[in-house]
Amino acid sequence: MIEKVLIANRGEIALRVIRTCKALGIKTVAVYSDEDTNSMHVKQATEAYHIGEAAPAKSYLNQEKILDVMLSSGADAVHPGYGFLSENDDFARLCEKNKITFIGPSADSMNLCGDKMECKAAMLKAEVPTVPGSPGLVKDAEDAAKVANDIGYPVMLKSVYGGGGRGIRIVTNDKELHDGFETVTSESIAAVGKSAIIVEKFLEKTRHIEYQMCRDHHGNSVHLFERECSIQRRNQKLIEQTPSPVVDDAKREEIGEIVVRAAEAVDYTNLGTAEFLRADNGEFYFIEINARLQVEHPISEMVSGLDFVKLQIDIANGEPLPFKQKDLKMNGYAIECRINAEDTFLDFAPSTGPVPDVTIPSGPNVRCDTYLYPGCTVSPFYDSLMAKLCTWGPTFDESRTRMLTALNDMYVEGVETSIPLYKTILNSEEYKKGELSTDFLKRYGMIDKLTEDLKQEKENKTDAALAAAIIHSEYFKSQVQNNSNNSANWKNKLD
Amino acid sequence: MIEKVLIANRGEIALRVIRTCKALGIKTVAVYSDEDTNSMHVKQATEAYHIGEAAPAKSYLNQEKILDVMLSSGADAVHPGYGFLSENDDFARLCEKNKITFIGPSADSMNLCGDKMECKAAMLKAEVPTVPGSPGLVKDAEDAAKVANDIGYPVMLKSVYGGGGRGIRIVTNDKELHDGFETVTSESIAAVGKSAIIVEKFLEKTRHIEYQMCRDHHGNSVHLFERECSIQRRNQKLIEQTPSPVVDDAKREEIGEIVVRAAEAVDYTNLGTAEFLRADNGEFYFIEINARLQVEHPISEMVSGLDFVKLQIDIANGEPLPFKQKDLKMNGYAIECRINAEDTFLDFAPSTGPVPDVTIPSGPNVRCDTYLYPGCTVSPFYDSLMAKLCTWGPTFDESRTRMLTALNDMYVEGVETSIPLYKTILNSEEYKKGELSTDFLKRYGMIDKLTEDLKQEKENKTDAALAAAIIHSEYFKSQVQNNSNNSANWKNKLD
Amino acid sequence: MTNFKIQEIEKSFDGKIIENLGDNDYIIKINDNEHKLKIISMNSRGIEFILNQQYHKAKYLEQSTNEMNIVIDNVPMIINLHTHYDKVVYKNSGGSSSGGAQIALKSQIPGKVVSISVEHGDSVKKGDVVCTLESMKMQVAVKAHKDGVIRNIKAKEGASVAKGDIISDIE
Amino acid sequence: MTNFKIQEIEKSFDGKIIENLGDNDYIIKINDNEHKLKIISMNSRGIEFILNQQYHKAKYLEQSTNEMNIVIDNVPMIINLHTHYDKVVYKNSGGSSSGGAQIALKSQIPGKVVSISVEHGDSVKKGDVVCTLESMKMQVAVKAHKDGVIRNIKAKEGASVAKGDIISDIE
Repeated sequence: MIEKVLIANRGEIALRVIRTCKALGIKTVAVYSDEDTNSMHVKQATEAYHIGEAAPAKSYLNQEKILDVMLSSGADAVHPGYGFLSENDDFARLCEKNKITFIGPSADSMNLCGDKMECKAAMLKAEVPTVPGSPGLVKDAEDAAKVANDIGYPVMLKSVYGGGGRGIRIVTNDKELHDGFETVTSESIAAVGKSAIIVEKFLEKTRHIEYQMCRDHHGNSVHLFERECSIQRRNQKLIEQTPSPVVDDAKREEIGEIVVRAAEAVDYTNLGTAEFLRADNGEFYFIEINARLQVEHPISEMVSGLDFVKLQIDIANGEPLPFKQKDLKMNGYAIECRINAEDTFLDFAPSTGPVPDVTIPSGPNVRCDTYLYPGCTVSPFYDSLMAKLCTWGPTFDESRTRMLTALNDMYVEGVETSIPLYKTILNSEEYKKGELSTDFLKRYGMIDKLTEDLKQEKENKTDAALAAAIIHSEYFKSQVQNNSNNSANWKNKLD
Repeated sequence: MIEKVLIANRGEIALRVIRTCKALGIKTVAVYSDEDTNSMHVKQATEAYHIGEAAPAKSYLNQEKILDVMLSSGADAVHPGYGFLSENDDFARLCEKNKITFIGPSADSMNLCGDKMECKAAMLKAEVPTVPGSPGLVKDAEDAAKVANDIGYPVMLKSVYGGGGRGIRIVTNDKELHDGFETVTSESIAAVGKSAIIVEKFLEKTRHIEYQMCRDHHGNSVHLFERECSIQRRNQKLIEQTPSPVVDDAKREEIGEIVVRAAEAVDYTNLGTAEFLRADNGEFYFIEINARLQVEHPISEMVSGLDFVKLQIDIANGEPLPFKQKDLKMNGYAIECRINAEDTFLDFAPSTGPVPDVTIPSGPNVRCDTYLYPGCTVSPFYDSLMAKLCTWGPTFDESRTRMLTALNDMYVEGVETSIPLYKTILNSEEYKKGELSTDFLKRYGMIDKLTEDLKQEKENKTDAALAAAIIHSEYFKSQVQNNSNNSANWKNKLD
Repeated sequence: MTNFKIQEIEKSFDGKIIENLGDNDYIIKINDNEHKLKIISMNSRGIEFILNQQYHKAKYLEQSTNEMNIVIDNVPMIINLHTHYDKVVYKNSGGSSSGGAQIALKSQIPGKVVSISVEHGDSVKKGDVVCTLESMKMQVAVKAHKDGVIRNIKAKEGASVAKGDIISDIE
Repeated sequence: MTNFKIQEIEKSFDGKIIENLGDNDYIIKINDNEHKLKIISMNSRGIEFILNQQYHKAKYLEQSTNEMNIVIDNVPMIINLHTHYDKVVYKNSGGSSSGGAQIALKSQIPGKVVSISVEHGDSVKKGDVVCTLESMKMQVAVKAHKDGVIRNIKAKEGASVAKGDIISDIE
């Protein structure tokens, strides 16, 4: 039985894991870089160990150092979160060798999932439909161009070590392909130190729909329903929801059965995600397995009533799943908005720095997983996800309006955020009607709509802003004069 | 259709109503007393109107003033919350007369529910079992003593205008009865300006179990399951949970049918609560109807997935209930702890004053409804409930351990709170086993256990406290010397 | 070297910083044990630190020369301290002030005086109700803290009292 | 009387307090309209107030003599102000500073310089990639803000740049 979990991660996901461990009476060990001394996960864990410099390679990716802490702290298990070492089969193997339970799939299964080509082969064998593309790695840009011309542009260049939108480029002709090949290679090397590229047909007006899958060590497999994650920028998810507006009960069951086959095909254990593209004609194509807990897992928790981190720990302890597929029922509608530190108008460029003040929304059916607190810092060394804002409702529209209320309540001082964009999206007719696709932002001109909305918002706030300015300027005038009753009057108001 | 709701209340319940209205796109009008200028409900509402001095009679109970605001703000409905005017049928009638929708039962039904004797008569007619006692009001202490001697001590003296534990005394002999009669009379007069007393058999080792009931204007009635609220002090609820450990599906249905009869017997519309005592032999006795939204409604929301304020508004709009009894299913386990500003060791005496700092727990399956924020004040003019901390889990034990985690995370600086007591209760074997009764605290010596727990907690924190003290004293030493490198070093740490 | 005593804990402790390792790391010594301490942040109102790999947060609420009122990880504690230079004998301070505490009956809550149950010269027993206050819509009895005779009734019906105000003396 | 202009809004406004009603209540006038204003709390960093029965919260972030950077109800706004004593003509300040802004290409984000795509003397068109930065594990292109010729490349591969640092001039 797991009694002490080291969390090999930082930010909101480290906090997420700590919360469940606390509720289960399991001790937690945090690790932190120089940059994170003041971070919440250090404060919330039972113990905290410093592991190195800010750069991930020197800390959160430093397997030897993390192993040292596992051994010296007496942790009997490790939770990798997402990103960093979560899909590194060498690390999973290192844990296995040291008799430390890795909370996730086996190293072999992870290796198979991570090798996009071998994984695709296993899926074909299990009759899981996949996207047309190169039969394996492409040697170089020339080779990639040949495949691209065979299956027809547009195609996607994908580093098999990428993920989360990094190491991916869509190209529409030979010239773009050559440029893209370079970028993908260098991004992949920057992120994980290596690169290997495959080519796949790029389907237009697709939806990104993924299934949560779950399998124990006794061969019991279930799916925990789908999530639609079509609202993206630069191939990275922004807004997720469950259920998908285009998946009904019959479809859910049909694809769910494929998902269970996929989990079995790679002997997957623990929780994972099978990602699909849904073409505009309704066909589903498997794209990959994310062999870890997903960023957007909270919305599935909301509609299933399950604690996924608890489920992961139970499976890692060798317990059989406490339910069968038929026991599981989706309840209501949930939406997640990823609150990123980025400037929508600068092509979503990162925005970093100190956050002197922050307001976290709360209330019934609102959940905000975040590492933010007043006085914290958004670091340029790690990714831009500051908070995951989730809402639930018995109807889609109730979860949507609750999200709008929560977005209005949320405030992060000091950095640019994606909050204004989400308000525009959630208010749009296209979003309300569920007309989603991975090119949603461009297709429906969301950035222009955002510009208009911001202008309107400023106009609505004109009187209030002027009132604040008038009081402020009169206040400073009275401070300068400093000789009237008026001044004394103001002084009473100072804290 | 309701478009603008005036909330004739303050504190957490005003915020609770505002949240749902926001999510539904309904405008809100807050009212506030001098004492509440800086309160959250003023800040969260669409509009806010000052209505008078701090004393409730001069503001939140001032019907004429509130009516003025309803008319001048153009509110088309009023939500009374709980307490204050929520069960005042004169106010409900005033709203009806002015064509403002009162979100609650009709004035006539409320009058019937509020008249404990007439209500009891209606219940007897509807074959709803009630507690033995005086057939009507008792004239004076003599009369009360006669009834008490008939049905046998101990008996309960109850003001028919009381509620929420006020205006109630349990007496075990004629002398106590005479003293108690005085106290109940004066408390009732202090609270609502009038008093009238009934006598009821006091049942020992009882559980307080109540049912949420719900009835629309088309005669559709359902119950929304039970809550057990046995953990009390001074006859006021401290901890509530649902489901009750002694109510199984069959019992739930059996009593549920009685509850529906009770709602029909008084022609109740909107949401309300039918309160029962459960004797140690398993018998249920109806005690009263609370003709309003209950403090502890969030735990029922958690297990039903319904938003009760939305349901209230829908019913007030004349909509039929969107479900039948058979569509409703309880999901999981929920607990509420009422975080009161009170000193457990001073016989739960109120503790008031400024709150410079506060930490509100959050996270999956944790909900905290509160008016607290750093820098707020707990006023002596209003009641001691500062926050309602609720947790949910798929099992009872998961909701219990989540509550313990949340209680550990919560911090309210400046006032004494009931938090330490709740930790002791939730950790006790009796609570874990569900051995509840309204005399739980005394029966199982919880105050003594709390004393021990607090001592143990201090011992556990000794090293950390000393470390903080050492650093602090060295820091001030270095400040005084103010000439060493050490001092410069400290200065870097100052903000 | 400073000597510390924590209220309600039966031991006394010697404590000091024995080494500054730089980068906000220190070694401190409490009685015979050394501990690693890393300061995360600090100002005059509080400190956050990691002690032996465990995070702690303390708030400094009030302090006098030899008493500190702190909240450590949400647990309030009172620490008495003095340096070894002045060999003061601790007095066992049960009440909050000097001898007068034994005579004066103080209100432990703020509230409005609803009724006074005694008169000057009445004999009362410990626990007898002396007066009744109203606060937060509740009636709360102020009870005699000892046997004795009522003198100098300060409370007045209808008036407000603050926490710590004297209701009457009991001699 | 002070004259105000809000960035991105095409109007200018006159505003002043016309009456102090006491108890933190005021009457203010914006252009021709009077408004009731109640101050709930105020200090040099911000204000909470009720304007015509609606609560608002403003933070004062930065201010100079004639520009205020405020956040009103979570909406950031920049307000230019001057009194009627000095009749200054507003300059339409599109960029953040004076004439130099038209030449200097500045980084709009902090990051590490991964590669520089141009050399001194190269001709570029508006939108051409000048250099690539890495931040938060992403590669972000810094693009030419105008057509012109590259001069004075300040960025160095492998070095870090702050937001607002000059990458190069484009003349």
